[in-house]
Amino acid sequence: MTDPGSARAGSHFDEQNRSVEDAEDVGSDKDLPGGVTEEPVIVDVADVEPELADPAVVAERVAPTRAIDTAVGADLLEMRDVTMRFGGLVALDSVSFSIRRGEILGLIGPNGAGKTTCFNAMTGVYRPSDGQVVFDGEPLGKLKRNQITRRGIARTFQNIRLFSEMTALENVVVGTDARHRTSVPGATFRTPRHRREEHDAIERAMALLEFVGVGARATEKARNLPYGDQRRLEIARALATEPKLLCLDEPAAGFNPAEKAALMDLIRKIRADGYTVLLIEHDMRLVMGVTDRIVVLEFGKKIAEGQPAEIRENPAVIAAYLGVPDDATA
Amino acid sequence: MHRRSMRAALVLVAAATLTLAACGDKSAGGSGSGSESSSAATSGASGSSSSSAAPAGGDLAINPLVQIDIDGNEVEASTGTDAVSPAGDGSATCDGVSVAMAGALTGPNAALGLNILYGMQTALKEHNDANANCQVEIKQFDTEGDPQKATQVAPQIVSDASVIGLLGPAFSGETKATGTIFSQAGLLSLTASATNPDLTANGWTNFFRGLANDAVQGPAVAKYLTGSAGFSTVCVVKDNSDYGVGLAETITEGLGDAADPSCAADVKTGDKDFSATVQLIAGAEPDAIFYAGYYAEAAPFVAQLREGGVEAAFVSADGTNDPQFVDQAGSAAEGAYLSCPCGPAPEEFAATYESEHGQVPGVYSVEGYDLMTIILSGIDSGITDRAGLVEYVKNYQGQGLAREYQWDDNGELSSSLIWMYEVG
Amino acid sequence: MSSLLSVGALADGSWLAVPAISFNIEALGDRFWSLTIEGLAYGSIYALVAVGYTLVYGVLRLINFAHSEIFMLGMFGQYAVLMLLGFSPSGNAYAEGAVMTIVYLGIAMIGGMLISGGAAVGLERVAYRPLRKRNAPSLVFLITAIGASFVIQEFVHFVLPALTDGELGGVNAQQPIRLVEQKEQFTIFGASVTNVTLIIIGSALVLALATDMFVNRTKFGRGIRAVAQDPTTATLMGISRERIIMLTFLIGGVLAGAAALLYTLRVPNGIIYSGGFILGIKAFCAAVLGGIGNLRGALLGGLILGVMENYGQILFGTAWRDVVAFALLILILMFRPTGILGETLGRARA
Amino acid sequence: MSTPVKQTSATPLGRPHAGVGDRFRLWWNAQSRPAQWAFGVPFILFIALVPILNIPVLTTVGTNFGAVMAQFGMIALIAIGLNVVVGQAGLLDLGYVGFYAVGAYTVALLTSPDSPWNQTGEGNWLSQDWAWLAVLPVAVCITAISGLLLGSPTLRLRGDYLAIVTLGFGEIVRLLADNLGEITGGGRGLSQVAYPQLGQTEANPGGLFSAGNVAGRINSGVWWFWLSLVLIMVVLLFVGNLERSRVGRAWVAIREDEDAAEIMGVPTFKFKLWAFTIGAAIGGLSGALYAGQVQFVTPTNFNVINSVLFLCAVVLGGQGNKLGVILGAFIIVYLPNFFLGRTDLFGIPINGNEIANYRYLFFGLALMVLMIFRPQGLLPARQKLLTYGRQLYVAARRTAKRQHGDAGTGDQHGTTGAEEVSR
Amino acid sequence: MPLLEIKDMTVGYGRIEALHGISLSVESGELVTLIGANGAGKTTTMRAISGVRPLTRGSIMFDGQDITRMKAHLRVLAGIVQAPEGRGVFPGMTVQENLDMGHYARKFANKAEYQATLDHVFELFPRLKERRAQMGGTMSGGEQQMVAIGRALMARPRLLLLDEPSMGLAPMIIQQIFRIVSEINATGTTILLVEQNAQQALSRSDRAYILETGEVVKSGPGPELLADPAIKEAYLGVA
Repeated sequence: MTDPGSARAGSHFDEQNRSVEDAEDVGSDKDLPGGVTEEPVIVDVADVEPELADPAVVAERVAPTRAIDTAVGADLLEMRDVTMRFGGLVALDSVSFSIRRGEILGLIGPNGAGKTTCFNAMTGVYRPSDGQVVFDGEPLGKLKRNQITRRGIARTFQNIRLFSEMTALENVVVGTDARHRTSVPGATFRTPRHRREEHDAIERAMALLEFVGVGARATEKARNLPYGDQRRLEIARALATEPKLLCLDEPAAGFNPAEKAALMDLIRKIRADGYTVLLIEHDMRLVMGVTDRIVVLEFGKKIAEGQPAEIRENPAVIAAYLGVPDDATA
Repeated sequence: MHRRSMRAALVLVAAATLTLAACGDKSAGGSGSGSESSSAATSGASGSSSSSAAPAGGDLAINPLVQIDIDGNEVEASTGTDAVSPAGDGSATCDGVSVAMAGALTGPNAALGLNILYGMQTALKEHNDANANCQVEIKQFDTEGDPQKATQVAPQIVSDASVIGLLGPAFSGETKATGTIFSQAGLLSLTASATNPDLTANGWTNFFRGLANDAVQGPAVAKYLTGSAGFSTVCVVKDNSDYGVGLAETITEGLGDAADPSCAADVKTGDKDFSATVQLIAGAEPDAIFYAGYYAEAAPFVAQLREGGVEAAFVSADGTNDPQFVDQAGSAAEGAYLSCPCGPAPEEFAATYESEHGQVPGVYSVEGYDLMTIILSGIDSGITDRAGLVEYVKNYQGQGLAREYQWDDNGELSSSLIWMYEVG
Repeated sequence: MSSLLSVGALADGSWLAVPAISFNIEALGDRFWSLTIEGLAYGSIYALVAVGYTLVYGVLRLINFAHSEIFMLGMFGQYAVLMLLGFSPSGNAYAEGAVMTIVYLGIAMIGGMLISGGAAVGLERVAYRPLRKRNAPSLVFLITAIGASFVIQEFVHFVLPALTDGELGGVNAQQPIRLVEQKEQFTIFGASVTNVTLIIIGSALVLALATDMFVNRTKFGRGIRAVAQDPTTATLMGISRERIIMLTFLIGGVLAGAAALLYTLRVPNGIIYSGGFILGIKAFCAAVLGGIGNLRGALLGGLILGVMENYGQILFGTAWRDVVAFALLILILMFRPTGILGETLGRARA
Repeated sequence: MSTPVKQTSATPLGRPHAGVGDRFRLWWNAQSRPAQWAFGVPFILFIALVPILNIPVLTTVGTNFGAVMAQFGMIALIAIGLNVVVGQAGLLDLGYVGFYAVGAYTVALLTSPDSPWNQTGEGNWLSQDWAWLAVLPVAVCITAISGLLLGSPTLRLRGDYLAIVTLGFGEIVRLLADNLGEITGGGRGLSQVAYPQLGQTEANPGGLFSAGNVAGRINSGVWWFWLSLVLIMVVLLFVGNLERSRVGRAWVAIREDEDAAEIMGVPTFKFKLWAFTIGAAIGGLSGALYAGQVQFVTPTNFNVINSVLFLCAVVLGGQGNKLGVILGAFIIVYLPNFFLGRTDLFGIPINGNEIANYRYLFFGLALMVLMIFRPQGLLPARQKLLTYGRQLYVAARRTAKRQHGDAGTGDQHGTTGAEEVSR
Repeated sequence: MPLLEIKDMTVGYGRIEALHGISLSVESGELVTLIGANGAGKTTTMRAISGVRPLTRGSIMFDGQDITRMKAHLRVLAGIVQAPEGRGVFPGMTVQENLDMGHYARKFANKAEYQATLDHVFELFPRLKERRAQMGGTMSGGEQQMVAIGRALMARPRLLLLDEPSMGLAPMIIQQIFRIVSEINATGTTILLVEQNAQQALSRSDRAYILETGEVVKSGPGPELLADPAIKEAYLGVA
């Protein structure tokens, strides 16, 4: 059984191959016959950069270096009546909410409620059919996806989409590249700026890997990393773009409780470092435990917004998301 | 379940095939113009170079018609009976001398190269059989007709100390690319088929052409067409090869006003469908069509011309002068005029050639034989070095099977004559 | 109008000679209908071959680069059948009467279809199935297809003559066996319509309709579409993907075989080992033009390509025919990045 | 749209052996720069000397080995350029020969006396002595521009559509060369193209690079090979610099997952265009070499088959691996020449020309077999994408060594997230 | 003997294991639910049962027959039919064609049997009858889900696998779908259901398995699990 879309290694035959179910097959080309599978290599980070042994140094390096205009608590991103239609299907129906700087906002709702669509609208994957996404005071409008990332929105993917043939470190460095300016001429002739940026990139990338806890696997190919490390690596890669807003799409999917707890710590640590976080998650314990506020979507509409405690009690949310016994509506 | 139906279909077809095959051989019915009486195949360029399939197109063959000079006037053909024999007097002595042959021996252009090579081998056999003390060797070098490959082959030829003369290269393109190499090495480069006129204008003192070039063939044929044949409008069609482009240019120039520019057309080597060109020509209603190119395109072209209702005479040159042309075009080839700087093969030579190589002589086989004979006679005269051989050829004068050979200062034949053949 | 290409005047001191291409619009106008009919005939051959590319692409996302060789084998197949029937190669057309001619043509076509269909299925088995088992990336499929293309061509070039005592294959084109002599039947708008054109367009139309019906109406056709649209779900419905793939190759091959006969009617001298290559590329262009993976797109693309390049070669000169074809392809893809009809056979989901 | 994804942290199934190549790579990476030079320079010197060492069996019989190596040098350049496009950026280009043609024709048009645009000779600005060298950068620039022109409208297309459009472009270039006869000479080609004028002597009036230089073992082919070797090294240096930079990482990211790359802030279109342009420029460079060496260009040398062969060189050698594609180029060029004119092989008498006839049959079979058993090519890609990554690789190797020394701690993968996060 | 019995099933994607040896069984006539978070391995389980994913270890028995190595399309003939996650409606086919895909592998004895089956499906989903000629791709999520289930029923399954039928549907439609699922089960079709909507699923199923990170962590009768506080907290978000 071959899914054509799983042919990643030389994927000249691109996106249209990739269908929803193929996402599950990301790893299926791993064991090409004759392919050399590399030995897992553990790098002692302290061996490469001794100062990274100190968590404070790590946190400092990871922290965003740019000044952020918005004051803590002010609106960083605003969804203004965003509607999204695909053919006849209305995926988002006039959704409005805002994310405030410095908070962890949870976005929840049943599968297919429009959370990911919402995400895609924010990161420029889709353009809203109606309404506006305003980020840091500016509407995203017709910005390209890479420009939006440079404006300061970064995301992870529900189905891990790492650059699987690159090492963990290289993956993160691709993220840092978003902030760098050398292009082909600089790189070809190794100008001083290029060297400086490369130095910075590696330094920061190592710190980021250490920060999310994948430092020891820096030189291993992303596809060879254990699942949990891949998830954390995605977060590191997104953080590498120095976002003002970090969007996490179901980062705990497939985690066991211990891993979930560690992830909660990590999310808090990220916020403490100066980032704003938007979290889409199914796991209620995690969402309730880590978020400051929660927005609930259902069937493309916002049905509730508030603090975790309020949401937990909200009857509409209970009905829609947590499910009601048959007799309740019958 | 489709497997079963497929099997059924197979059985059905097999049965049908058997039944129909039993009905016996079909014969080609007369199409339009009935084929005329047979004529003996004694033509120079006659014979199949590769296929042993049944002779086609009725009994059509390419027969020599007339020999003409650059003005299109008829010239008495030399009889060829007094031709110099490669055997010499049988008393030659030499040692470790070899002659190189460079041309396409593999690939799509191999047929031409092999014609020359086989002609050379026929001459060599006669020589070596007669001269026990002078066993000359032919060294084959395959250029595939590709200029870059030729530049790789040429140094190999030059650096082989035993090679004192070269017959080739076969095509004009590769000759252009390698001319300097041979000229610098002072190695005799005697071509039996490269007809681009520019080749002798490079100041190479080692280069000799064993046949008339396109600058002769073009005007000669053109004058013949407007003169003896009496055509007043001619459409010149050319392919995109070096050869076709060059030939078309000289023909058009020679035809002067007779060349109708409105139906001058280009085709590509490899094309098999010429309907647009046929329509263009049908609209122009010319007396004749001159095609500058090779038989692989000429055959379908002439067939489609006839089907398209164009009855004008079809004229082409040495590239088309191949039995394959007649085989593939069938009755449509009938009456076509084919010029060639190559001479017809005398019967005796043709018989020897066929017995040795399993096929009748093709275009330039005779030239291969004649030119090899010249080199061998040089070797027999005691020449063992390259410079000597160049000098020998420069001063050579003698009769060959095809014509008399004598060269001017540029390396062109002193008297360049063209043969006209007719398919009939 | 006189010279199709003229060099811009090399004025004194100006070193840059600029080529100017002139248009022969007059000729296009004069012969518009005959060009259209001729183009349609040619286009229907492209269309039939294009179906093979498009179906395989729709189901496997694979450019079957060797499909042109399948077509070429079809030409030899029908030729061999004619020889078995007792015809010997000749430049002249056989006069057998209309009924018998049609019978012979039918048998020859079936012969070509069998050879091509069989070769296509064999190719799939030998070359592609092992790769699918190994989950190879698409470029690997492409390179394998190129390798297979070389092998088939060289087989006909060198091995086949040895096997058939020089009757088939080799460096030269086969001497034609011509069953139909081209004759004008009637005229439309002053354009003559020949029997060959009629046979080509007629057969192609029947085959195209039959294929369209097969894919859109029958159970097997539904299977093909299902695998193209969603292979995983198709498997869950109890469809054997392997069998569908085989069927797809078979249909493509069979149509290529039919196209091979039609092509040799039109171009009797085209039966040569290298004779499939350019036509294959054109047919692939046609498939992409219509929207690769889309059956009707391939048919439409073939016709458009045939007609447009026929106009183009009159407009700009015969030497520009292929340039017109490729330029048209590039232009259309600029404005419709997935071809004229898009990829409906394939996964049309967002 | 929600899809469950791969399951939780699992232990890698066993630990396979690292191949010889990987061991070599690890070892190589661990060497200091001077040590690398100490090994590398003699090796390159050896390669450079191969055509004049006259190694039995290796040296071709029917063709001149030096000239074959010269062609290898050109195709190797092509392969490196195409590797940037196909191997690194993952853009399938079936019309790469078009760029080769543009490069060759630029040189020919500007320096051949047959061309109406000839700039050499009396009263023109190109001096005969420097013509080739002066035109070389022009050819590279023009080819780069042609890459840009082709790329900017077409790179929005994806996958197969890009493939067929590039194929069309390659054919259009060849057909233009063929049809614009007044300028390009059409099928007659352009002859007497300029070449580097160096080392003219009495015996060698054309200089070292003239086709006429066939005296001795060091003939013009060898000189051209050396020249292309130098150019290959320069190009490798630049391409290597690019690979180990933001640009190379962007290419690999685009190849792996274009959308993810875009979302990570990679201007994908811009970098795809760069890949195309750089690839084109390298192809043009090779074309300029070709024009200079053969001194004669005709359209037939630039047909689709050659495009396909170039692609084969890349895939055969191992796309994404620079040394691999050079090896692929060697195989593509060398094998057809190997049998030509050979009458015996290891003492066994053979008819080389007869075998050479079947070269494409064998070539096709070899391609099919290789793709089935080694789809990643002879030398699979192991790109390094970081400029200052060396210390890391060294550190990794140190730890790896330590691990091997102490088997007990070797199996610490699959540690839980909690442990690692808290470390 | 259970209709479906899975023993120690391990499924991996390359080097990463998705299921670490799960065992479960479904008795004839039962409605069994598999509950788990995203990424817990539910869909992988379903795919393995349908034969789309090969097992690296373990076995699957169906109706006493070992089908571990049986090809996917033969399992459909044996009676295992799935309405896949994300519905898998063929977008370029009409509703009728989609339904007909359901009995692709299976032959009906006669036209009447086919008609009866079709009528049964239309009875369950009257809406599909109205929309027979509509293209699958243009339908709403709920309608697509109906097509998916109806299509599976056309194969007359002995074991119906439903993968997240409630995904992305409005509550009212979810209710409707679940009601129909119960109805189908009531007419004698054994059902293995995968759900995230634990409340609905557990309350309707005979038994349930809780799947976490590729392992079965708990199992028992549906209502019993619904009352389990740990389950409540983890899957219902209610402490």
